This record gives sequence, structure tokens and C-alpha cells, in this order.
Amino acid sequence: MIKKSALLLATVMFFSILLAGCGGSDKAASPAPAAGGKKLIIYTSMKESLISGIVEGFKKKHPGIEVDYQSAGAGKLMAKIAAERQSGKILADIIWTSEVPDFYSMRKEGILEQYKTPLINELVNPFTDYDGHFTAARLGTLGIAINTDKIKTPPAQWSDLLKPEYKGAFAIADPALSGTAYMSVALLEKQFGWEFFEKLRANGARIGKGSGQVIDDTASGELAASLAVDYITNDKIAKGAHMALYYPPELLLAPSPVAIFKGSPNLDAAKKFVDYLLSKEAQTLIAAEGTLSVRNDVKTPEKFKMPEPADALKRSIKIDYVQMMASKEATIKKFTEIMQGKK
Amino acid sequence: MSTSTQKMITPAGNTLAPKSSFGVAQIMLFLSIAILVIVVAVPVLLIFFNAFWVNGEFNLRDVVKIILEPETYKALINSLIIASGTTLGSTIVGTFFAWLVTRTDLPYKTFMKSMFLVPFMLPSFIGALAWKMLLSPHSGFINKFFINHFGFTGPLFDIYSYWGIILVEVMYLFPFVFIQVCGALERMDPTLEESARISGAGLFTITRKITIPLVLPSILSGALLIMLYSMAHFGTVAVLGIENGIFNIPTLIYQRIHQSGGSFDSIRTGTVLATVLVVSAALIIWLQRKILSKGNYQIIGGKSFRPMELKLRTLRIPLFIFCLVYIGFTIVLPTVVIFLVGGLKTYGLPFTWENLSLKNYKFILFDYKVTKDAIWNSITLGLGAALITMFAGGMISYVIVKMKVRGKGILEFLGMLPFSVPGSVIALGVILAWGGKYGINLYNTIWIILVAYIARYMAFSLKANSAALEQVHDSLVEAARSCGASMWQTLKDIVLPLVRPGMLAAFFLIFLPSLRELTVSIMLYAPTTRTIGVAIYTLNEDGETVVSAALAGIALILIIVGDTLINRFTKKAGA
Amino acid sequence: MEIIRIEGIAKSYGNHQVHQNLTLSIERGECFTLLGPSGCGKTVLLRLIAGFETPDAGRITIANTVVTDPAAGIHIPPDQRGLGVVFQDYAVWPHMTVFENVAYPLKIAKRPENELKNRVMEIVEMVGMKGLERRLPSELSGGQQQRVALARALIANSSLLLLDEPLSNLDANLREEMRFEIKELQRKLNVTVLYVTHDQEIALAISDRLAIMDQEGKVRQIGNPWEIFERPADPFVFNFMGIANFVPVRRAGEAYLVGNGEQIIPWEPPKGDAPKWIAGFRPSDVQIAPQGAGLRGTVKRASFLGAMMDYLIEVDGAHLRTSIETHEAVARGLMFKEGENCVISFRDLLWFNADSLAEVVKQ
Amino acid sequence: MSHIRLVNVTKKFGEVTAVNALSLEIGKGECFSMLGPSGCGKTTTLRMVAGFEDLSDGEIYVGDRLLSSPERNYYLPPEKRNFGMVFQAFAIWPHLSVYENVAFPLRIRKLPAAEIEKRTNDALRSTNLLQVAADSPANLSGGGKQRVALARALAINPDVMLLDEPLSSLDPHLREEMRFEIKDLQRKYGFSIIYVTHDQAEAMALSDRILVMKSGVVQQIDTPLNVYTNPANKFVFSFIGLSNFLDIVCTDGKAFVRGSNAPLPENLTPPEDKRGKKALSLASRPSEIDFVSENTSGALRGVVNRKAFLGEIIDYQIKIGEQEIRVQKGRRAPGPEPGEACSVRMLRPFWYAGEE
Repeated sequence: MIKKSALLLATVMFFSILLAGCGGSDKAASPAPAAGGKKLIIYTSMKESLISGIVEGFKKKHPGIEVDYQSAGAGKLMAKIAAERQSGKILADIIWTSEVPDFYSMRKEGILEQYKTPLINELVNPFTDYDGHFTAARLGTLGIAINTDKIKTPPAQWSDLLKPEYKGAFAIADPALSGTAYMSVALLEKQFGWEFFEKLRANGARIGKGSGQVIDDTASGELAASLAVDYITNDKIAKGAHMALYYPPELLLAPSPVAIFKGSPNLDAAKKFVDYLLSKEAQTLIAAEGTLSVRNDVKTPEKFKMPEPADALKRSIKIDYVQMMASKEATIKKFTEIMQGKK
Repeated sequence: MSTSTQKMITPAGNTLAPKSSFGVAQIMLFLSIAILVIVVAVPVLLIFFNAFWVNGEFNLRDVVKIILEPETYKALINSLIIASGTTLGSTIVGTFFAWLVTRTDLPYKTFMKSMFLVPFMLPSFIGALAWKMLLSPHSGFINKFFINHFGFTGPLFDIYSYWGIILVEVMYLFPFVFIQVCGALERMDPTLEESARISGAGLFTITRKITIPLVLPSILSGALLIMLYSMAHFGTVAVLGIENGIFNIPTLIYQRIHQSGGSFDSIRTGTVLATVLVVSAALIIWLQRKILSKGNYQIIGGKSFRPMELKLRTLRIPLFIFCLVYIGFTIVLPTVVIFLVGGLKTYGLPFTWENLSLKNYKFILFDYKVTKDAIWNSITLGLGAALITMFAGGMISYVIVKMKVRGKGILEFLGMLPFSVPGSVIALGVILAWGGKYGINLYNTIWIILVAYIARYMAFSLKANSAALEQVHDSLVEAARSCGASMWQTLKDIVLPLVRPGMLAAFFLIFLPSLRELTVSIMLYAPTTRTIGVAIYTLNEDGETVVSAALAGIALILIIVGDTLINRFTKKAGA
Repeated sequence: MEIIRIEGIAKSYGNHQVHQNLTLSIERGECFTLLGPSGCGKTVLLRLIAGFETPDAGRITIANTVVTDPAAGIHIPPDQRGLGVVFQDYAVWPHMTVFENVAYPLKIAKRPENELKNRVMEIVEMVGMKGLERRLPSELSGGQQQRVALARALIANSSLLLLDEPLSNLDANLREEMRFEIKELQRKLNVTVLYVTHDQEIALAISDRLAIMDQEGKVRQIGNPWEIFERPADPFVFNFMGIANFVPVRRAGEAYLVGNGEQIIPWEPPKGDAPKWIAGFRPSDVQIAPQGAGLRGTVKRASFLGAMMDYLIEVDGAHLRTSIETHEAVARGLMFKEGENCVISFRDLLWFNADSLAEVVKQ
Repeated sequence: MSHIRLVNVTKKFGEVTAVNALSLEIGKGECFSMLGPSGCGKTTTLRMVAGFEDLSDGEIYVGDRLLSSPERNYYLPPEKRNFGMVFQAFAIWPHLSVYENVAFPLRIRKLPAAEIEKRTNDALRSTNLLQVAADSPANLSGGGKQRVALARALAINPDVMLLDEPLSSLDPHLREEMRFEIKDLQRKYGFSIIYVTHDQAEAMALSDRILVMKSGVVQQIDTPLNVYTNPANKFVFSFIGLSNFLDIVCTDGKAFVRGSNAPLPENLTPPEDKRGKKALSLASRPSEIDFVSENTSGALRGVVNRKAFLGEIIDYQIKIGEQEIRVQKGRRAPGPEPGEACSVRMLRPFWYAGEE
């Protein structure tokens, strides 16, 4: 009896493993046909709530094209791309993240396909050196998210963060982990200099983890306020979090460029996706998530109380992305040193 | 049989038979060495190699430089502080509870004993997540409760601290000591204590002078196991430490690799850190051997009377309540919090009916690609690693335990290697070995995680299989040979059926922990290859607290169901 | 006709030389015992014959076929030697029933189902296990497991049976019973048995011939039980075969005096003119009396052991033991108390060279 | 003079009565053995004396001092009883040296250092352990460990020594040696011994008196010789030494060996009080049977089934009727060969009630 049941179990396990093995190879194989030109693969750092709707919309519009996407932090995606390049084949066709300097370096390394979208004239373009290698598909903004239970007077200026209300309760995501956080640190430094961070530090500000986590910590009351990405914050507010997002006059704008990899076997489909992404339909979806569209003809829903895209661009702190790319490590190091009080 | 006797008489028999059995032994030995070399030895050696050789030259100066960097040096110190604190705490807690459930008249002892084993199943990083929700300084439920209701101006306890990390690790690691000490106390010859009593010693004197010194080797071996584990542990420190700038070696390696974007420099820093970790681990193991060899007492034997029970008298009920409270705090409370937070619309909302739903759970299981993939990945990885390791480990153990072939010594050494290599080191080694530098690039695929799991869990399989094989006395095999069975027939008819329970044990010993694995996977995952552990961790890092809590809840259910099924099954098989 | 011939076998493990130039032969149809203290290499020899070990040098021939000869590169594996082996720990496969265990050799030999079944039932009945065929070994006693092992070794009709201390894990009563059964089966089936043991009582009871081996693996004596017990080749054999008294005797002119006293030993003197001798005798070969002719001594210790009375007697500094059946002692008034004087004489006595004793004492 | 006194001692484990109303007195300096098959209650009795088990009923005294009495709700814990005890598995503390093991009971008693040293060394000297005093007991042989256990028990100079199968873990040679040593120590120190064993030869060699026990009930308390030569019942007869039992059937006033139709010889008839019984058991010891000529009075006819040369002894199996008995003779005694018919005479037959 015992022997039988042991045998049975062993058999069951054996077959389950066979199945699992097949399943596993299916998965491993799934990107392969894409490389052969069947499935369009998108690597993006956009959160599920943003990307899934857009992909669904694209599928509806182009039923013949199969699309799959992988959503992860920009750093993780870049590491994967680096590894894929080593093995000689980038599995993705399209990349869409918020880490602008990455696009500059990829352009420099020549792995991006040049595609000047016909829609370019309808768009708000933050890149003065636009040449079609990448196109901004969203204008991310960062503001001050506050926990409305803890902070009663909305912040109007960046310098409000130095008030006692925020003492020991404000955080910026770790720029080593989050691309947007790095962007904001660089922008704020450009505008206000390191002494702004030194003052923040003096008021007990600290480094959080990921850009999402500081927002969740603000929602939970662990933080009174944080430097927050628009659509993540707005998503939580929509779900009932006791938060509000405010923009000081000097706006932190982090464009999210989209690009096609050189040698993509799905070039046609990739171009169609880029165009779809920039279309009014997709941009409306983007705006509905609580972030800024790149189209002037798309209005962000009123409830988010966000600036117009063109206006936002005008208000934003300007920076030289190429130079920013070069000084990334030094900036992060300096920031960390200041915020951890090592200096 | 007469045919075989005839065959023996004919000279043909002599030339044919001996060659074939010789070949089998050699093939198995070769395969075993090959597996261990490829899976374990090469990755580990590559770490050393890459740490000390730069551009083909031996370079110690860079190594020293890296180690002397404040961050590295601090991480090493942190690793030591956390590991020591955890070891000390767990040893005290584990020994105390083991003593309580084996040597006293505590009520419901067997139930208590099984409850104290529960934390063994719970992944400590999920525990850390739960405790973060309970004790983060401003929003932790317990801290908030005290601030709101008792007029506390600050938090009762700040979990983002050394104390917090150590506390959480103690809660989930103490069973290592508990199990060892319980076992030793249960097996201990009760007349060792009785003879002390008749010598005139009271019960407390006996506990102090006889019982504790005698189980000291077990206590130590459990303690060092914890030390080893804690030194190389990623999850708890990642969840609770990074916030406050507390890094240990694994989290620092993770951060470096994460930031590398594929650049080799940071991997190299990683290799130096990993070397430090391996050296510390080797030191700990050496220490353990040294201490154990000195005090490995034979304390089993004699007629088994019921061991004497210390009457707790007035302390009986208070200690019972204390145990219940401990269990409530370490097991029930965190689990409940995980499930409740997993049901929230968004983190930070109070637990009211309108805020709670099963939507997140549904989302994770049916809609969310990341988590769906993660669950599927973990299950297939677990099954794959368990199955491969079960068979490979079975074969290797057979060669080590049973076969008399030349070259076995190497195998024994290689077989010991996986026991001493921490998970994050294996991960790094696997990146070096399979990252494309040597022709095969598995980086960013699921296969690299599989390879790493196999390397990491080989030790478990070797242990379980060897234990099973030790039980198969040589004479059982020889009896079959003398009955006319060839070596293959003997393996098939006698050895395999007898070690099947051991192989099954190995399978589950690997399958279950790999379901919740984090330390290795976090270093190796790619966007497409998240495991459950990685998904929980990254979702939490991304601020998807409620989703990550819900996934953690589902992981807990998976683990508990799996464990229960296995206990059922093994009990049935054992009966 | 010999069935096993062992010629010049050498075997060592590391630095430990177990056998050196060992030569031995075993006749067809006999029950031959290798008897020696633990560690004497008797089990190693059995394993060499069975093929579980290979010798460093020498040759083993079974039924005129050379089965192992390292010089010629011959090593026939155990499964091709056609032997039955019974192990000390039974080695009954725990996952198989009694029937499956016993049937295994025939299954390996691919015998037809029908023949297999009949043969198994026959042999199971022969060893007294009828009705237990469906049991698992865990449901059997030690003695029953040993019977299964025996049946398994017998079923293939091999003409040679190797038994490695098969009874040492059984309790005393069972051991006694089983040794007779083995002997009877051997006679009935007319097989050759090579029996390895350290228990001299079993060896005497079961063997046609036995070889006594010493710690170094050397064969001290080969002979039938009577020869071994009554005509030991040396003190080692004498000592090994039962409780032995060794009393120092010194020559003083023509007289041979016991211990350090002046009493003349009442036995015919040794042949030879060495000044020092050892008188060896069994406790039962000593006659004790309250007075009369013989050596005068004192009872140092009187132990009542049930059927026997055991006395330790001192004669002029030499100590010796005697035993006498209790009923005889009671009937003849020989119940001595400690401290009483007595007189002893001998029924039998062997003379040993005083030097040859040294090694026995060492042990 | 009685030293240890057990009055009506009873021990129950749940429904099972392990020891039933046991009363006995042991004299000062006496060596008293409790003998019986495993599970007969002998160890439980010893453990009650030691204080490891509570009594269900009855009282235990040493001299005038009460040790245990459930009735009076009195129980002196083992550590206060001042006994020496030696356990089967030695129970030597492996983490302490030989010296420290022996000194332990003295240290517990907080004696002055000089006193501890003297008494420890005395005990070590008596047990021939002085030269290994500093060693770890792990390096000692079984006999050495048992000596340490003895020395430890001796160190406090106890009045009473409790020995729980102290020799059964040793090999036969050592067992014999150690039992003489125990006896010597007793002579030297003059303590009383309560000795628990299932080995009858050991009990007989060592004891002044033996208690034979079965299922918690005393069968006989007597000197070793009396227990052997005048066993109180069939159980005692069978438990002490080798024994033969022949089933005897009585019909029409005549007695037959079961399976034989020849009535028993005249000189071998059941005693008066047993003649009415239908089934009897004729008991004899293998060493107390002689081969005699056919017409000897009281001889039984049989056939030699088997003859085994065991060295000192030749062991015969004789078939009488359908039953077998064993006969053991010295190796010099003449005897029949297998297959021969023979006549045997029992020197001291015993009659017991048989199973009908």
C-alpha cells in the first residue's frame, strides 16, 4: 500500500515535471518567435495600470499583430538589454522608460532605429535635438505628495519643504534605484544647488527606496510628504489614499521616450505601435491615469489638477541630458553623502 | 541458477563480467564529479579568480582597496553585528523553548512543539514585510496604536534598525536551534540526569551542570547554522535595513549589481565581497568542526524510561501564557497583517469593511502578468530543481557512501562544498560562469536561476540521500550480488526502492524552499523571470505594498498547504 | 575432493596487513568453520571468496574455476560465482515480502513462474517459515529473518554456502536452536558450508573441521572439533577454546614444583629439559577434595553459578580455577567456603613451553 | 538487623500493576538481588527505592528514616536519600573528566576542598582508576566506564548501593571480572546492595539472598543455593538454570509420559498431593540426569536425537515419547551416540502441576 502510493506520487511528480518542463521551454521559447518576427515585444518601466490598457488598445486596432510586454524598473531592463546584446540578439523591439539619459547613450551606441513619426508636429516635444531615434511618449511630472492627515497647508514652493511640518518626514526615492528620482535630483540641483539638499537634510529629509515606495509610505503616514511621480500618486488617490499632489512653480518634468531597436524584425509593427502610442487615443489613456500626455489636444482629467502639457514644458527646469548622463554617478554619490549625513 | 554456475565454470564468464561492472562504477564517478564541478566548483572558483585576477594578473591591492572602502567595510561589520545578534538571540530563545517543551510539565507540550516549528516554514522576508507594517516608526499599526491611544509622542519601537532586523531574524530562525536541542534532549539518556540526582544534585543544578553542557554541541551546531544563514541572508536586511542605510554583504552585492547595468566593475566588487563571505563562512564551519569534535558526546543509550519532568508549579500557567503570546506575536499577528493588508484597496487605509476586498488576490492570480509569471516560474523552477537535484544528489551520494572507487576523495570534498557556500555567492558565481564569458550565456533567462537553484540545493539533496543510503547496509547489496544479480539489477531492485523515501525527502526539501527563494533569485532575475520571492520583494520596493502583501499571502498559503501535504504523506509512508 | 582452494592470499587495507600468504582448502560437502577473535580477518577471507573484495595477491579457486587471481587479472564478480551467502545482519531486503526475498535469486535467473513458486514454497517450508510468505521483514523476529536469509541462500541450489556470523545477533536460546537447524540442512542438502564465527561453542557444535585463526590472521590449527579441543597445537588455541588454567611450573633437579612453593606437581613430567614450564588444564580437569593426595591449596573464592560451583584456588602463589557440578558437590560434601583448605589433583594436563605462553598472557 | 524496609509497596501505571504489595527487609551489609524477566517489576522497585518513582501505596524506610509514603504524603527526593546508584548504560557524564565525575557528588555537598580531594582519590584508588583520573571518560572501555560509575557512587560513602543491571552492557569476560570487583568493594566499604538483574548466574554468584519476581509478584526469597535446589514453583525452577519439563498424563491412577504408553517406572511417581491431577509436569535439570543401564530403577527409556560436542560439555537431546529433554554431561563422561536407544535417570526430579 505504502509502496503503491509512493510509486503513484513519484509518477505524478514525474509527469508534472515533464509538463512543467514543457511549460518552461514554452516560456523560454516564447521570445524566440518574436525574434523571428512574429510577436512585438515591449520593454517598459511603466506600471501595469498604464501599459496594459495601451497594449489592449493597440491589439484592438491592429488585430493581426501579437504584442507582449515586460514591465520592470529601467535599471533592470537596461541590464537585461546589456546581457542580450552580449549574446548578440536584443529580444525586445521597443523600449519605453523614463530614464532619458539611457536613450542618449543608446543613440550614441547606435542601437536605436531612427523613426521620425509623422505625428511629430502634433506633439509637445521636450527634446530640442530630436532626430527620430526616440520620441517622448509621455511627460512625467514629479510633485510633492502630501499625506493630507498630516499636512494641512498645501506646499506652494520647494522651500516649503524646509518648514517644521516636514521635519523628519520627507523623502526622495533612491536615485540609484529609480530613474525618475535621479532626474529630479539632477533637476533640483541644477535649479537650487546642493545647498538645497543640505537644508533638506537639516530638516530631516531622507532617502527612500523605490519611487513607488515613498508614495506608499506617504499614503500610510510613515512619511508626511515625498517627491512623487504623478500617475502613481494619482492612482493611489483614486483608490482612496489620503494624499494630495502639489506642483511648485519650478516643475520637475521627466519625459518618457519610446524607441525602436535597430534590427527589429518587426519594424513595421513597431512603427505602428509608436504611432499608436502617440495617437490621441493612447494619449487619452495616458492622461486618464493621471500623468501628462504629449499631445496638446489631450486634456488631463480635471480631477488631477495638472498643468497643460505645453505649459508644463514651459515651467519645467531645463537640463542638458548629455551632460547629465556623464555626471550620473557623481551626482548620486554626492546626493547620498549629503542625505545620509556623511558630509 | 545452475546456468549461472555453469557460466562461472566456463572461462567466458570471467572475461565478460568483471569489465562491465568496473565501467559502471567509473561512469558514475565521472558523472558525479562532472556535475559537482560544473554546478558548484566552477562558479565558486570563478569568484575567487575574478576577485584576485584583474586582466590576467594577480592583484591584491584592488581587493584590499575594495574591502577598505567605507561602504564595503561597513557592510561586513553590519553582517557580523546582525549575524551575531541573531545567533545569540535565536540560541537563547531556541534553547529555552526546547527545554520548556521537553523537560518541563508545560501544558499541551506536543502542540506547542509543533507551533514552535511553524516559523521554519515562514520565509523571513515575508515576516520582515509584516513587521514593517506593524512596527515602522510612524505608520506601523502597533506604533500608531500606541501613539493614538496612549499618548506616545514617538514610536514604541523602530523596526528600521539593527534591533529590528535582529528581532525579526530571531523570530524566524530560532527553530534551527530549537530542533537540534529538542532532538538532543529527547535522545539523551535520562540516567545521565538521574545519576546526578542520586548524587545529590537538585533539578536546577542538574539543568545547569549536566543537561545544558551535554546538549551544548547541539546548541552550538544550531547556533552556527544560524550564524551562517544570517551572514548571507538578503531578505530581512533588504526590507528593513536599506531604509536606514543598514547594508550587509548580500544587500550590498545586490545593490552593486543592480546599479551595474551589466558593467563588470561592480560585479568585481561583488566577487570581492563574496570572497569575504565565503571566507567568513569557511571560518564559521571550521570553528564548528573544531568545537564539535571536542565535545561530540555520546549521550544516547540505556533503557528508555520517561525522562524526568521539571515541575514548573506556579510558573506553569504564566509560562504557558508566555508561549501562547510568543506564538501569537511571531506567527499569528504577522500572518493576519499580511492577509489584511493584502485585502486593502491601497496602503494606509484603515481596516474597515469598505476598504477590504479580495480584489488584489484575484488580480494577482488572474490578471496581473508579473505575479502570474512569478507563480508559474517559481513552481516550475522548484519542480525542475528538485527533480534534477534529487536524481543527481542520489547518484553522487551513492558514489560517496557506497562505492569503493579511486577518486572518491575528490568527490567527498566537492560534495561538502555546497554546504559552505552562501546563496548570494552562488548567484554571483553563476553569473560569472554562465554570463556568456565562457561561451554559454544564460544570463537573464530562467535557466540561470535553475542552475543556481541546483547548485544551492545540492547540499540538501546530498544530505537526505546520504542519510537514506547510510541506512542501506552494504550487506543488502552484497546479498543481491551473491544471489546472482548484476550491479545494475541490484541498483534497480534493491538500492533504488530502499532510498526512495530519502529521494522523496530530498525532493520536498528542495521544492518547498525554492518556492519562496529570494536570496539567489533576486540577483539573477530578469524582467521575464521573476520568482514569487522576487515579485513580492520588487512589488514592495515599487510601492505596491498591498499587491505584494497579497502575493505574500498567497505564497504563505502555498507553503503551508505544501508542508501539510508533505507531512501527511511522509507520516503515512513512515507508518 | 576440494571445492575451495585458497593459495597464497594477501590482503591489506592501508597499512593494516590482514592476510599474508594464506593457504587453505575446503572439502566438498563438509561444514568448515573459520574461528578466531574479532579482527582476525576471518570475515575478510569469506568476502574474498564471495568476491566482495579482491585480494592483493594469491589465487582462489572454486570448483576448479579460478575466480580471483590479481596476477592473471581474473576477478569474477560475486553474482557469477554461484554461491549462497548469509550475513550477520540478515540482509533481508526490507521492501520485499518473505516470498519476494526468497524468490529473488530465481527471478534473476529468469525461472518460469510456476517453477519459481513451487520452489519458493518448498524452501520456505524447509526453513519453517510456512504461512509467513506474505509478511514483510519488519513483521518478523530476528530468528525468522535469519531463516529467510538462509532460505534465500539455499534456493538457488548452490553447492557452496558462506555464512558470516549468522547467529551472533540472535538471543542465546535461538542461537542454540538455529545452529542445529543449519547443521541439519547442511546434511540434508549435502552442501558445503563455510561458517565464520568467533563463538567457539557454535564452532565446535557445527563443524566437521575448523580452522583457528589468531589476531594476525595466521591459521594456528586445522582439525576436527575433538582435536582442536583436546589436542590444541599451542596455548593460544587452548586458551581460545574455553576457560583455561595456566600454572607456572619450575624444574628443581628431577622434580617439577608448582608456583613458588615446594610441592611437586602430581602428573607425569614434560618431555624436554627447559627449567620453566607451564601446565595447562581445564577447570573440569581438576579434582578437588577436602583432604588426601595432591597439591594443597586454599579456596580464595567460591562462586555458586547454578549448575556449577566455581572455585578459585591458590597453590603456592599460583591461581587456578576448578568447576564441579553442583549436585555432585552437594552429594559429595565439596561445598567449600572461602578460606578453606583443599587438595587438588588432575584428570588431564598439557605441557606448554613457558615462552609460548607470553603471547597468550599479552592478549 | 533490617536496614531497608519495604512495607506493602505497590506501584500502578494506569491500569497495570507493576509491583503488587511487596514487603521485604534487607539487612545491613547484605547483598540482595532482584531477579526476573524483563518487565517483572524489579527495576520499578529499585527506582521506587531510589526515589525516581512515586509509590501508589505502601512505605519505604531506611533504618528508622521514612523515604516514601503516599499515605502520609511524604516523599524524599532522590537527591536527599544519600544512596549510591549505578546504571546499566554507565551514565557517565562525558563532559567531565573521570576525576570530576567522581568528585561531583562531593562538590554538590559543598565539602571542603581537601576532603573532596581525599575522598575522590580514595574512591578512584579502590576502583583502580587513579592513573586515568584526568582522562575523559569517552576514552575508557566499557569496564572502565562502569568503574567510574562505581567510584562515583562510592565517593559519598553510602549505606546503600543500588545497582540497576550494571553489568549487562559489558562483554561476558568483563562481566565476570566486574562482579568480583563489586563484591570486593562491598567487603571493603560494608554497604548494602540492592542488585537488579535478569541474569541468574550473576545474581547467584553475587548475592546473599535472591528475590525472584514475576509480573510484579514475589515468587521466592531465599539464598542462591536454596533457590536453585529448592525452587518454590515451576517458574522459579525454569528461570534459574537450564531446565527440562516432561508432560505427564495421569489416567486410571497410572502416570504416562505424554505420547508414550509405557507407564512411569515405580521409583518415579508423582508425590501424594499431586496424584489426583490429570496433567503434571516432570521437571529436571540437564546436568542432573544420568545415563544408566536399561533395568535401573526409575529409568526412562528414550532415543538419542542429537549429540553435540561443546568443549567442556557434551549436549544430548533425548526423545522420550513425543517429547525431548536435554542432558548435559562432562566431556569425559561416556554416553550414547545419535540414534541409539538409552535409559536416563533423573537425580532430583520435581513435580509441578501441568497444563491440561
